[in-house]
Amino acid sequence: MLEKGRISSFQLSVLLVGFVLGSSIIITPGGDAGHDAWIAIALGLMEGSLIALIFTALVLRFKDKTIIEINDLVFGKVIGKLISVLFLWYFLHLGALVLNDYVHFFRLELYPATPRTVMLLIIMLVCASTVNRGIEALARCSLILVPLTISVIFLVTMFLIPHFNLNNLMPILDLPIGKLLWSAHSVASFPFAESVVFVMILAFLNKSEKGGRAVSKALIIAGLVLIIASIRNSAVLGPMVAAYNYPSYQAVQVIDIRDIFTRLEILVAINFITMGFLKISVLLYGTVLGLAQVLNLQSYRPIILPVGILMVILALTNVANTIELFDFTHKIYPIYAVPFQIIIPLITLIIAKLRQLPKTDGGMP
Amino acid sequence: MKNRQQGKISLVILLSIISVFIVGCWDSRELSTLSLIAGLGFDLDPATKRATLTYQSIVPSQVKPSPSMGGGEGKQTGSGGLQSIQLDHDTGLSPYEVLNRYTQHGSRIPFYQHTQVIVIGKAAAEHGLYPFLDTVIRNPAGRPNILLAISDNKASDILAVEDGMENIQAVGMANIIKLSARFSKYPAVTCLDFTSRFIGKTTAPVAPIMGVFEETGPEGKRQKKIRINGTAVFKGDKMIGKLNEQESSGLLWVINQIEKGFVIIPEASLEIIGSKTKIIPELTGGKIKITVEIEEEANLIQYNNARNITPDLIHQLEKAQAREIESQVKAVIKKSMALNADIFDFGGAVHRKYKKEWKKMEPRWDDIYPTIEVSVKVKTRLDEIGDINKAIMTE
Amino acid sequence: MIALLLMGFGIVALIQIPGLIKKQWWRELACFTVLWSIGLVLSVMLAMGITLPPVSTMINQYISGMFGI
Amino acid sequence: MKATKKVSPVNLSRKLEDNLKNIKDSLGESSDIIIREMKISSNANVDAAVIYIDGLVDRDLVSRDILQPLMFNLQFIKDKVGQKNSSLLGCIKSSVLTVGQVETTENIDSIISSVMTGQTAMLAEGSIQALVIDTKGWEKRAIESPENEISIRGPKDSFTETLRINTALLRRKIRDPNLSLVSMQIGQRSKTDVVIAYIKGITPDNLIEEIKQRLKRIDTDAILDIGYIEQYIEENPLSLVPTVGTSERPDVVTARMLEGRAAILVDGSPMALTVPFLFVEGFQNPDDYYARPFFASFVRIIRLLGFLLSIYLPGIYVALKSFHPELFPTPLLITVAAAREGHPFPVVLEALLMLILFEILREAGLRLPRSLGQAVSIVGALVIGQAAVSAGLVGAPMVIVVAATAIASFMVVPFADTGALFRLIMTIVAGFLGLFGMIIISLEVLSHLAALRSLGVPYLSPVTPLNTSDLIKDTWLRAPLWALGSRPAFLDPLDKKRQSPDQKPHPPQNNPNERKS
Repeated sequence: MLEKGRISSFQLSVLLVGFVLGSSIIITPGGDAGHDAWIAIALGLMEGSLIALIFTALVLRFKDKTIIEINDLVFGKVIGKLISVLFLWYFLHLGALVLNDYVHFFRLELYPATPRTVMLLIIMLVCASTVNRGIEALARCSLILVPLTISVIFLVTMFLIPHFNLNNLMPILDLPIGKLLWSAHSVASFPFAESVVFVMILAFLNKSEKGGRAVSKALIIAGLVLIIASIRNSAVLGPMVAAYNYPSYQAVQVIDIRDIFTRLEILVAINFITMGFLKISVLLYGTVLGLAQVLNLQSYRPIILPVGILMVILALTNVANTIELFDFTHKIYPIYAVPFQIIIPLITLIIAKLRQLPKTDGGMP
Repeated sequence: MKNRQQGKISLVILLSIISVFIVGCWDSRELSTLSLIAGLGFDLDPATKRATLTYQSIVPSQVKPSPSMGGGEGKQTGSGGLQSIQLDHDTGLSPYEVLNRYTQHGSRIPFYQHTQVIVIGKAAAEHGLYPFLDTVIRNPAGRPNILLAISDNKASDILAVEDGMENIQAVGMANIIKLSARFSKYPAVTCLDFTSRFIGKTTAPVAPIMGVFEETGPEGKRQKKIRINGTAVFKGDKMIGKLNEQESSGLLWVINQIEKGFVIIPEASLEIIGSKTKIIPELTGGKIKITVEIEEEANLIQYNNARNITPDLIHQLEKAQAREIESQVKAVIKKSMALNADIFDFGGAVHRKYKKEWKKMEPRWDDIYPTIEVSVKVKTRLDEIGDINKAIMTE
Repeated sequence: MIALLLMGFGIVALIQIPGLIKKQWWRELACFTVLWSIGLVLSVMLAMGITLPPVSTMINQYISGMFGI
Repeated sequence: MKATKKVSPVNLSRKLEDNLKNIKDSLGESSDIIIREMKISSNANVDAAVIYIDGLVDRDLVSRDILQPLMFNLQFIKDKVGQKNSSLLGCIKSSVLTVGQVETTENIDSIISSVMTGQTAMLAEGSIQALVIDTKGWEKRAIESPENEISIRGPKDSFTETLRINTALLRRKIRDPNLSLVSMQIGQRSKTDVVIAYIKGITPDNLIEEIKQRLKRIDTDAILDIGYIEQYIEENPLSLVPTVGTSERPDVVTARMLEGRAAILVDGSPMALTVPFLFVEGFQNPDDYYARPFFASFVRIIRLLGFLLSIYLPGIYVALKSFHPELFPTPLLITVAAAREGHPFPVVLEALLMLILFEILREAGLRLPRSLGQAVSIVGALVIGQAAVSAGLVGAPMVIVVAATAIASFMVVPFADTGALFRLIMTIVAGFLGLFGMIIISLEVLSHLAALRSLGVPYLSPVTPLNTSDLIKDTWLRAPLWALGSRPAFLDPLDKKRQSPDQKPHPPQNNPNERKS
C-alpha cells in the first residue's frame, strides 16, 4: 500500500463536504436557472447522490483498493491501465480547471496585477506540501477548515437576512422543465459528481462498511449549504443573481450593519481559498497516488512536485480567455464529465458483478 | 528519516513561498498613494455627447488634524477653514475614458471602493444611463450598495455644495438620502436596486432627485444647501418623469418601504410605527385587477384642536389618516399610469401569481399596464396618544 | 525569466533526487525525471512565448461538433 | 568520544592499600575528594578508609553516623565479629552504621560512581567488599513558589534543582504505589539522573517504551538542563511549535500524569517535561481547574482569541492598509488615512520596525538585572509609544496594534516564542501579498500542525482528529470537574475512567437541619 494513513468515515465526510464546496462556494452552481437555482441544486444533489452510489458501491466492493487497482483486476492489466490513465487525465484536468477558477476570481476581485503564474505556483506549493504529508493530514485540515467555512456561511447569511426579499424567489419553477433538468444535470456534474475522485480515497477508510453512508451524508450536507447560499443570493440580489459571475461575493458586499459589520466580502474570498485548497489538494492527491499506482512506484511522494507543475501548466494553457472557461464549464463540462463520472464506474461495477469480483476465497489475486 | 525529509521539504516550501512574496508585491496599494473618491458625479452634454465626471475626493490630511502633528497653523478643527475634500472634473466620450483621464492630473491613484454616492445629472439621466451603469456594475470596484441620486440640474453643482455637518460632503449626501428613506419621504436607491429593476424589463427604476437651493445665512451670506425634492422615474435607462413629494410617499406605501415617518392630516399629525403592504393581482377574463392592501399603525403625536380625545375621535382620525394615505397612493398610481412606467413592480406581482399567463403578457406589458384597474384598501390603527390624556386647554 | 524557471526546476530536482538515489529507488527516479523534464520543456516553451494548445477549448470544439451544440 | 579514563570493572582486592591506590588513580587529584584512613576493631588493628566528596555529602551525617560509631564502638565490633563469625563489614553494616541506606559492592567502578553522586564508600583491609553509604546532602535551594507559572488559587510549591525533592513532591501528591519512577543516567560526562515518572495502569505502556527508547538513544556528553532532553526526543525537531510540554509546578505535572501522560524529570533542572504535549495544552492553565467552570471556559476562549490576535493582528493591519483599503469601514478608513498621512515608511516597514523593536525591548528587559529592566521598559515605552509617533516616524494606530499584540502574546506562555516568529512571518507576508498570502501561509502551517505528532499522538487532537466529548469537555470549554468522567481518550490511557459518574452535587433530599417555616 502506498498510503499508510487511515481515515475515519467522519473525516472522509468532512473532507468530501470541503471538496464539494470547493469552488462551488464562490461559483454557485445552477446559476443559469436564475432564482430557481436552489431547485436545480436539489435535483442535482439527487442525481449526484445516485452517481456517488455507483462509485462507492464499486470501491467498497473491493475493500482497501483504489480504482486503479480495481481497474487492473476487472479489466486486466493493459485495458485496466488505459482506463486508469483516463481517470488520471480527468483528475488532472479537473484540478487545472479549479485552479483556473481560483486564479480568475482572485485576479478579478482582489489581485488584478499579480501574475497568474505566481498565484498558481503559490497555491500549488501549499497543496503539494499538504499532499506530501499524506491523506491523514489533509483530512485533519478539512476537519478544521470545513466547520469554519460553514459557520462563516451561516454567519453571513444571518447578516443578510434583513436584506432578504423572498419575492425574488417567486414564482417557483419559473423555468421550462427541460432547461431546469439541464441545469440540474450541470449541478450534478459540477460539484456533486466530481466527488468521483474519492475512488482514490475511499480505500483508506478504517471501517470501509461505513463509506456509503459517509459519502451520502457529506453530499447532503454540502448540498444543503449550497442550497442555503443559493437561496440567500437570489433573495438578496433579485434578478441580478444570474448576471453576476460571483453572486455570493456580490451579495455579501450588501451587508451593512451599523457601518461596522460591513465590507465582509473578504470572508467569502477566504472561504474560497480554504475550500479551493482542499479541492485542489484532493485532486492532486488522487492524480499523484493514481499515477504512482499505475507506474508501480513505492511511494507517491517523489512525483508530487512534477505533477503539480504539470497541473499548473495545464491551468495556464487550458483556455485562451475567461469567456472560453465559462463557456466550457457551463456548456461542455456537463457532457464531458459524463464518461468519467458515470459511464466508466458503472461499466466497471457491472463487469465486476458479472465476473463476481473480488474473489472471496481470501487469496489475493 | 521520513520526518526529517518532510521537514526539509516543508521548510523549503515555506521559504520559497516567502521569497516569492518578497520578489514582487504587484497589488500593493499603499493608502497614502490613493485618492479616496467619496462622491462621483456623471453629466452628459446632450448636444456634444461628451460625458463629464466630477470626483469628490477626500484629502486625508485635512480631515481631522491630529493633535500630535503638533502644528501652529493647522490647529483649527471642524469644517471651518480647511478643505477636507477636493473636486475634480474630466470630460470625454465614454464614461471609462473619462475615469481614465483622471490620471492626467491626479497625483494619486483614484480608489472607488469607498464611493458613498453617485450623482447623475438630469441631462445624462434623460439621455440614457446604460454605458455609465455598465461601468459601475462591471467594474469590481463598484460596490452594489452605492447610493444613486439624480440631480435636478447638473451633478457637478450638487457635488460642489459645501454644506452639512459632515467633513466629507458625499457622506453627508448619503446620509440625507438614507434619512429621507428612513422617514419614508423618498426612496433610497442603490446601484443594485436600480439595476435589479432595470434587468427586470417590465419594472421601472426610480431614484431620488436632489437639488440645490440657496438661502440667506445669518450674516446675510448666501448659502447653498442640498435637498431632495422628488423621485425620478425611469423607463429603461432613460428618465421620463418625476414624482413630487406626495407621490414619492405614495410610491413607498405601495412598494412596502415605509419604515418610520409621519402622516399629516388637517387636524392632527401621526407618527407611523409600522406598515405592511400587500399587492394582490387578480386575473379575470384577460383583465388584470390589482388590489393594494395597506395595513398601517400609528401614534398620535400632535392634535390641533383643544379637545379631549375619545374613542370616537380616534376612529375619525383613523379614517382621515386612511383617506390621506389613499390619496397619496392614488396620486402616484395615476402618475405612473400616465407615464406608463411600472414603478411598483406590479408586473412582478402578476408574474409571481400567474406565471403561465405572464409569458404572454410580458412582451405586451406596456400596452397592458395603463389599463390595469387598481383599487386601494387602507386599514389604519391608532394606538398611543402621547404623554397626556387630557387636552391642556378646553374650548 | 527562463533563468528563474531553470532555478526553480533545479531546486525541485535538488530536493528530490538525492533522497531517491540514497534509497536506490531507480524506478521512482526515472518517473520523476520524465515528469520533471516534460514540465521543464513545457514551461520553457511557455516562457519563450510559444502558445501551447488550449486543451479545454479543444475539447469544447470537439464535443460541440459531436453534439452539434 | 569517551575521554574519561575508562575504569575497567575491577573487583576489589583484599589489600586495602591496592584498592585505595586504584581509587585514587581513577578519581584523580582533586581537593574535594576526601579519603579518611583509620583503624578499627578492638585493638585498632584493622585498616579501613572512608571515601567521600566534600560538598556532596552531609558532613554531619558522615562524622556523626559513620566516623563516630566506627571509632568509638571498637569493642562492640570486635565482640560481634567474634560471636557470629561473620564478616567485619557485614557486622558494621548491620550493627554499627546508623544511616538509612547502606549497600555492599565489590566493584571499584561502582564505588567511584557512587562517590561521585555524593555517597560515601567504606573499605576495610582484608575485605573484598565495600560499603556504600547514602550520605547525599548538599546545599540546595528550598522549595519556593513558582516564578513563571503563576496561579491564583493553586498550590504555591514548585520544583527545585534536586531530583529527589522533585520526585518527593510528586509522591506527596499521588500516594499511589502505582506511581512509578524509572531512573536512568544520561550523559557521558555529566551522568545526569533522569527519571521517567508515570502512573502504572494509566499511562499506556508503549508510550513509556517509546520514551525509554528515545532517552536511551541520547548519546551526548552532558545534560545540563531539561531543555537538552527536550530537543533530543522531539519528533519533528524542525517544527516551530514545541511538541514537549514543560512545567515547574508539581500540581500541573501530576494532573498531566493522571490524564495518562508521562513526565521526565532531570536532576539539576527545576522543570519537568511532560509528553505527549498537544496544542490545546498550551491554552490550559492550572487555575482553569481550580476556578469555577464558566469563567475558566471564558478565559480559555479569550486565550485562544489573544493568541490568534497576537499572530494575525499586525499582519491584518498591514494587509488592510496596503492591499485591501476597501475592507475598512469608511469612517475608520478616513481616520486611518488621516493618521497615515505624511509618514515616510510603508506600513510593512513600520510594522516590522515596531515588532522588532518590541522584541529587542522584551529580550533586553528579560536579561538585564531586575533593577535595570525597569529602566529599559520605561525608555522603551517612551521611545515606542510617544517619541516615534510625535516625530512622525510611525503612525499612532500602529502603536496601538503593536501594543495590543504584545500584551496578547503573553497570554499563551508555551507558544509565546512560536507566536513571535509567526507574527513576523505573517507581517512580512501581509506586506507582500496581503490577506491572500496570510491565508496561504496559515494553510501551510495548519497542514504542518495537522501532520505533527507528539509521541505518536496527533498534535491537534482532540480538535482534529475529532473527539467530540473531549473537545466539548476540556478543550476550549472546561466542564465542571464532576462531569469530567473519563480521561482524554486521545491519550489512550489504560484506565479510561477517572471517577464514578453521578457526582453532580445536589441539595439533600430531606435535610434534617432545614428550617421549618
